[in-house]
Amino acid sequence: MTNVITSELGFLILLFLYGIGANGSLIFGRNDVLANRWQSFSAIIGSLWGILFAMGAFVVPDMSFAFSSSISPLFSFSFHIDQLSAFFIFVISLITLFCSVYGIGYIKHYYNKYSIGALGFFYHLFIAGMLMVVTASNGLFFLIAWEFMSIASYFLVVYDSNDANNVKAGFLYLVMTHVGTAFIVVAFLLIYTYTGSFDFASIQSQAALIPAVIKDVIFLLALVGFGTKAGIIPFHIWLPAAHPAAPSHVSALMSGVMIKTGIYMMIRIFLDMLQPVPLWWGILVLIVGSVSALLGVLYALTEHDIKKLLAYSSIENIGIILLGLGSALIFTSLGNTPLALLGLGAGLFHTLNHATFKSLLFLSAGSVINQTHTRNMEEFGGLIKFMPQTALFFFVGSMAISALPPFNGFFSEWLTFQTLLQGIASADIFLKSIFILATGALAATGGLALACFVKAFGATFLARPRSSVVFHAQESSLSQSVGMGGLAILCLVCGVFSGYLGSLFVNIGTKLSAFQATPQILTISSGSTLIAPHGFGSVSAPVLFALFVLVVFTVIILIKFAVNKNQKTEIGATWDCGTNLTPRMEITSTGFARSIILIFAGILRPSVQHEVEYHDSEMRYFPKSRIVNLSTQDIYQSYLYQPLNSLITGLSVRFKVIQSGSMNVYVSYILIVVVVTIFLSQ
Amino acid sequence: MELIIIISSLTLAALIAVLVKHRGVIEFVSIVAMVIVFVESIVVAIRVATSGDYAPFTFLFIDALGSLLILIIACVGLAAVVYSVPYLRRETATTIIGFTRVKQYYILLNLFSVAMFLAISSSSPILAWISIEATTLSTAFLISFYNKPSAMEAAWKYLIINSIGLLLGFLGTLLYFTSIDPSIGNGFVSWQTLGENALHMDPLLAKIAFIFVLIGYGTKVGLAPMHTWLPDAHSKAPSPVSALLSGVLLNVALVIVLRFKLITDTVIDQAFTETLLISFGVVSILISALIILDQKSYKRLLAYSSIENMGIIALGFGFGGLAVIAAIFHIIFHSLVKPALFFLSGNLLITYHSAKIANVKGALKVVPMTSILFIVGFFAITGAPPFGIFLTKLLIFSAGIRIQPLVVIAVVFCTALVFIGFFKHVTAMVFGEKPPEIKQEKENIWLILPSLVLLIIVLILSFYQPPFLLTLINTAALRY
Amino acid sequence: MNITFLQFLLGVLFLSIIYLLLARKNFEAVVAYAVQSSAITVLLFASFMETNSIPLLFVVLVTLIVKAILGPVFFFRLIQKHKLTYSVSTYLSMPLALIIIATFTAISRFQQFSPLTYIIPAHHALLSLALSAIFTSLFLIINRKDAISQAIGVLSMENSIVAFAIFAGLEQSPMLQLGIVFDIFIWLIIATVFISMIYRHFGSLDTSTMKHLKD
Amino acid sequence: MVLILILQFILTPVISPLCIGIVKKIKAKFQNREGASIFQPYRDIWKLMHKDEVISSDASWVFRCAPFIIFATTIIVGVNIPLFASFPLNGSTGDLLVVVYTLALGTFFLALAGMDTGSAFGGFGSSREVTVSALAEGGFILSLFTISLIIGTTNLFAISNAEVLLVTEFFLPTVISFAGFFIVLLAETGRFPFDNPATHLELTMIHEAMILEYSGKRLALMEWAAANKLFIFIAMGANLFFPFGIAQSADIQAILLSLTALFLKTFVLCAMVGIVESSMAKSRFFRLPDLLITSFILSAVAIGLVQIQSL
Repeated sequence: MTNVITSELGFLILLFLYGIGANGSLIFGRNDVLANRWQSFSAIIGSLWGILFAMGAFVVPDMSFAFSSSISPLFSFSFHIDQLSAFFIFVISLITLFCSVYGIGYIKHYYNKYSIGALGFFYHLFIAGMLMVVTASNGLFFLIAWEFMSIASYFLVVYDSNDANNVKAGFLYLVMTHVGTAFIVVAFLLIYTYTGSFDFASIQSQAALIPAVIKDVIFLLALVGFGTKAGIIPFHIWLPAAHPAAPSHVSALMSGVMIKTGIYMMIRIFLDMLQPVPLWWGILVLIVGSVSALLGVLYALTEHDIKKLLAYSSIENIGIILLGLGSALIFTSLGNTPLALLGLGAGLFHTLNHATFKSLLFLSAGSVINQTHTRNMEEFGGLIKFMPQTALFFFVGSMAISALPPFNGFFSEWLTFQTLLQGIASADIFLKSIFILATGALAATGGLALACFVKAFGATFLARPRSSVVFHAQESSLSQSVGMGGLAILCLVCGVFSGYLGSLFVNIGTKLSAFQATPQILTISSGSTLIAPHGFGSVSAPVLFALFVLVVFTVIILIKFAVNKNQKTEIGATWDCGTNLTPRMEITSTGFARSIILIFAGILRPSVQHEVEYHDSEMRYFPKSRIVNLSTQDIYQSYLYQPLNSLITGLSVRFKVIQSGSMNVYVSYILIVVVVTIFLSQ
Repeated sequence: MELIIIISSLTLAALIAVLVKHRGVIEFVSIVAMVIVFVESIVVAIRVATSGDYAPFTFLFIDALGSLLILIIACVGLAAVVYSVPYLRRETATTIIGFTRVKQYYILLNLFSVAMFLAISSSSPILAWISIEATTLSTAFLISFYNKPSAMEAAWKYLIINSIGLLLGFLGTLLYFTSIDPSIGNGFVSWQTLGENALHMDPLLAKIAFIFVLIGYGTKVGLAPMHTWLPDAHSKAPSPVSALLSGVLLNVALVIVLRFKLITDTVIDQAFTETLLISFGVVSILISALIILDQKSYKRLLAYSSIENMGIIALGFGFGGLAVIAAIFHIIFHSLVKPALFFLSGNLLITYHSAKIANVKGALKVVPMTSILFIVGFFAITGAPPFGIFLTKLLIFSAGIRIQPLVVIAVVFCTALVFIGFFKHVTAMVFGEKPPEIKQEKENIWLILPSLVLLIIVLILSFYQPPFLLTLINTAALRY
Repeated sequence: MNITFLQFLLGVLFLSIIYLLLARKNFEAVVAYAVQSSAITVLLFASFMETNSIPLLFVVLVTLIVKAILGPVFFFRLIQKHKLTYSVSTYLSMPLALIIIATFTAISRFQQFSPLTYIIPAHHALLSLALSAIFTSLFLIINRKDAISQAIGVLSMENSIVAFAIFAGLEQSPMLQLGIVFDIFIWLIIATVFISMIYRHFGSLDTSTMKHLKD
Repeated sequence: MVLILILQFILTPVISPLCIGIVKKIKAKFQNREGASIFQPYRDIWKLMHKDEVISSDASWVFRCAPFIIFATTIIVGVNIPLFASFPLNGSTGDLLVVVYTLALGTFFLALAGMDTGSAFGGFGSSREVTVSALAEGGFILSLFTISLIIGTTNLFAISNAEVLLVTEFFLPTVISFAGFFIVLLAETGRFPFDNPATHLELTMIHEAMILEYSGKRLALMEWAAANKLFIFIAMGANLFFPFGIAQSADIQAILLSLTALFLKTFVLCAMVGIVESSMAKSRFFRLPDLLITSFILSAVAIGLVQIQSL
């Protein structure tokens, strides 16, 4: 059975399953419940099959198969599944499994508002598109799968089309992705000019033909193109607009997995295809990574819309992954392959971890929004009493994302720290300062992420409800809790068994052409402990977890029984200097982040508006109500995208003059063209 | 033989339309004629695919590319006629269009199709010129169908500019005749004879002749500096007519330019003609990309996107080699998707009574089927994966990057610009709140069917090409 | 047929185009066009005299009827019906237009156009004059704002191309020439119908008012 | 061997209140008043343990179990750092980053507990705490990295095992990174320039604001955890930067020697903290980032100075 699953047939069946899912949900479009059930179950079966296939494909040596198409020899539907794509298939299917389980409960609130069939149709196409992106091995086929994935996800972003700014977000999203694809198309065309073909395998073998200057241009184009999809800083403005607009189980999938396809292709091109890599590539990726990490978490802190906060924190985690990838690139160009493998391992491990805890956070945020029908954190508060399970899952997710020890976030960040530390040890002073700044950025990001998720969890779940919206919130349905629960357990499991996963990432790395020549087998994990090379440091997750559990229990037992025999605890009101306690007394999420915003005022450019309403307008002494609006200016919008937009529209207005309407001018165009071409042609 | 049937059935339909008073009969006759034509064109295509070029009479000659175009004309023509029946019914119901106008419409439509078939299949360049002139004249009235001042203005500009263009083309064709001594073949010269003894033509003269032909027929193709009539004409004409105009007529004129290119290539090396095609192609893509960005009416938007696609096709033929096959595919896909989009814009016009993008809001709620198809058509025309245009564009660019890297990079970003502009207008129209005064009524299936069928054909063609079509395309690509 | 007679006919053609450019009244423009097309028919008749093939004679007759008689009659009826005596003004003033015509004649003598004008070396002068006639009639369409003069400009351009063809010895088979003339005839009918419709819609034949179809 | 392990477990909770007592005694001496005895914190904790408890109605399970987890984290960190011996744990958990991020876990729960009761004080207390710890983390990690870079490993026990760095040529980086570390110590444990532990003035208090709502045994645990944290930082400062007298082998005589060395070093560091507290005023909240960024720069400079020929 296993060799059936892991053969070509297995992959085709996987795509076929999603195909049925898509068409089935269209056919059952009329009846909402049936469509919902059909699409969720076919997605679950598909993802289970995907997980089995991925695990199988991991063991079996690489598979590549192709179907030629009649249009032209250059283009063929060719797939190549090696360990790297198997890993990404595993991540995609894993997250789809939990999102689909969650979806069963979540889609209920879309009944008879929108056509569930369409949601199912695009959902399945979106996943199929992602699977094709990570397995395509022909440039043109990859571009088709890439565009296919973006358009399917566009329709999902625009699904809730009653809300005008969803449509605007969708528009921004597809425009940015399309411009990114234009960059990628130009990059592939440049590769084609020198290697003569679009197949990844032949490009890899003839990479030497590409002259150095062109290779740098290709690198920059690919970085911009895939960076737009991954959401690195200057090209990230679509991400906080698009992800919150999509239905939650889709935005979990988009944030958790779709961004990673950009990372996948960066690895595939930089480490696999254009192999002899100059040093400055890695440095640029490292700088971009640290900038994205730092700015991502700062913008997350300023947000009071919960899904936007999570979207910005995706940018931060993408930055951390790029730190790992950047250091891997630097070490490959320095020839120090063991460290490069460590960096790559760190990046891949963080991809897996981020996929798990980010989708967990999005799903739990989704069920919160589902109950309260608003995304504004200022109106939440005290939800832990109404939705205890969702609160617990969000709690686990925020602990994992702030890299706190027992959970998986810590161990991938540990690996990244180890790579950066080894980088600092490198001789060249310029490189050392870059690594120091990167470590500083990573450390600061860790701290700020902690602040951001304390704010998110505290403002949403703890203390008293800040508005009436919270009172009629009930616990999310069974399927939603199962979906989130699974992800929470996964976070813990990935954390505790990070040792075994470590060895997995190493042999992913060795398959890439960059590391083909590694003589000695490097181990970044033996048994259950993660080891940094050159004995730099090791941490064993199970021992740590056991220590945690042991100490916490001994403390509780000691305190509960040894000391506390006759004390009784009574429930009283929170003490607040004698005044009666109103919800307005609690700290709001903006208030919480205010101190950090003022500290980083240079970057964030906060602007504070006060609106004061007085009892009687002439005598301005007794203010009736005061509204403070703290907002940060989006510098990218005003300094990069607005001028670009006005430049293009200005150009197009000038060009419209050609169509001035007067007939005589048109005829004079023809006369001029005739005379000019004849003169030029001699 | 089949060709005669094609032409005769259409002329017969036109004749009957003139005589008969009853509207139903006219419609029925034109549809039947079109169906016959469609069947015949398939027969012709298969015959050409199997037995090479087919020249039944002295003055008729069809090569591979010609038969492809005949197939396209027949298919789009059939869709146009099928669409115009319900379209005109709705038009006569609402506006002041009388029965005489409708009668004129069908007569001219049939004459227009006859002229196009003649233009493709005529063996003599002069006969081709005359039939193209006939297409201009027959469509002049069709454009002024609504006899509103703006339609009149569009028709007059269309007439004058196209006549000037065709006169220049006529001068160009005449210059080609210098290579033939008038004694033989009582002055009847066909493409073959021109091709054979093009060698002893003075190269400098061949250059100037090709320039006149390219600029002359270029006005009919709508290449850049001479495109000014196209947006006015296509936006003011009734939708089925503008569908035929931009879907098919542009390609007919392009084929004639390509036949002349074939002759000039024997006289002087290919570089001259290719640089000309590339430069005109790039200029038209640039101008249409920028003007699409802020358009007010969606029919003009479609017209500009035709200019852009013709630019890409010209670029494809300019790059040569692999790009020629891709360009031919592009012709097929474009001439199937564009009419579908025009039919859908016709539906929008009927429901919203205004061509302005600003007045069309919330189409998804008012006419759901049309707007879904409109979005699908939009993704097809600007090149989105499931449809073939995405691939053909990529193949043209990949063939071109080696010859003119900078040009190709500029064009890639221009096409992205077109996507953004087009997409901005489509989202503005489809989403949003339904304007109050538009009442929601059931969509007439006949209005949607033609475009649905066309889009399905495009989808099928992008993956599976019937064998005879493939041979046709490859033989055509070898020659040009 | 000696060269001088051909030159005389071509001179008539060129002068009629210049007169069209300067004409005040529509009536004069139409008369100039009539003179021009009769010059072309005489030219055709002259080439018939050489080959004296009967179908060519038939073609000469048909062109005489269509171009020299029917065209002007249509335009006259149009002018009477709508009383459009005065033609609308031009873009460029008189002297400037003349300068441009001079430049066109100079251009057609340039080296770039030499392959065109040396098709038959003997007729070099004639061919270059015919070429400048084509360009000037194209300029005529650009310069005049009046619909009738634009239509006449197109017809005169067609006449000058036919003249160029005859001088360059590119005779067509009579059948095709007949087709071309028939085409011109239909074009004439449609042009007159359109001009009357424009008059009905816009009140005047001034094409510069037709500027609504902007971007 | 088991005895040493138990000693390692219980040493931090036992000694930490003593440090608080010493610091308070030194401050009192500076204000030339007698001040409570150095064992007063033990009595306070014992007293609080036996008092009744009032928990706010708005509080959730986070409020209830936060003290236990925070206290547990301090114990775990206490186990993971070299107090007197450098051989007990083979390095499975003695890693530098584990220490940093377990402390961050403690701050996470502390901040959440502060917010849970919904009082204004708890809210802005945790907001300030979280801001300070976020900014301090950069300096904290980099200063420890300097030492681990010199010795070549991030395992704390191996670091303490190496020979004393002051005498080797790495004198300057160690001193600079210790200065950075000392600033972080003051920040993390909420000592003077960052936060005044003694006052309940809402304008200045950070740590006190968060534990305002606690009473009874939970307050005792919180106080104790804060004391543990102080002792942990002092022990790390002492044993990593100046590893005099760390017992390499398990014989009794070396252990006793290292314990006395430990007491001496803690006393010196507590004196330093006390002197800093009484000689310096608490700086304004928005001046703190400049202080923390100086600590970050100091550690970055220190790392820059470390030239490693190996690798």
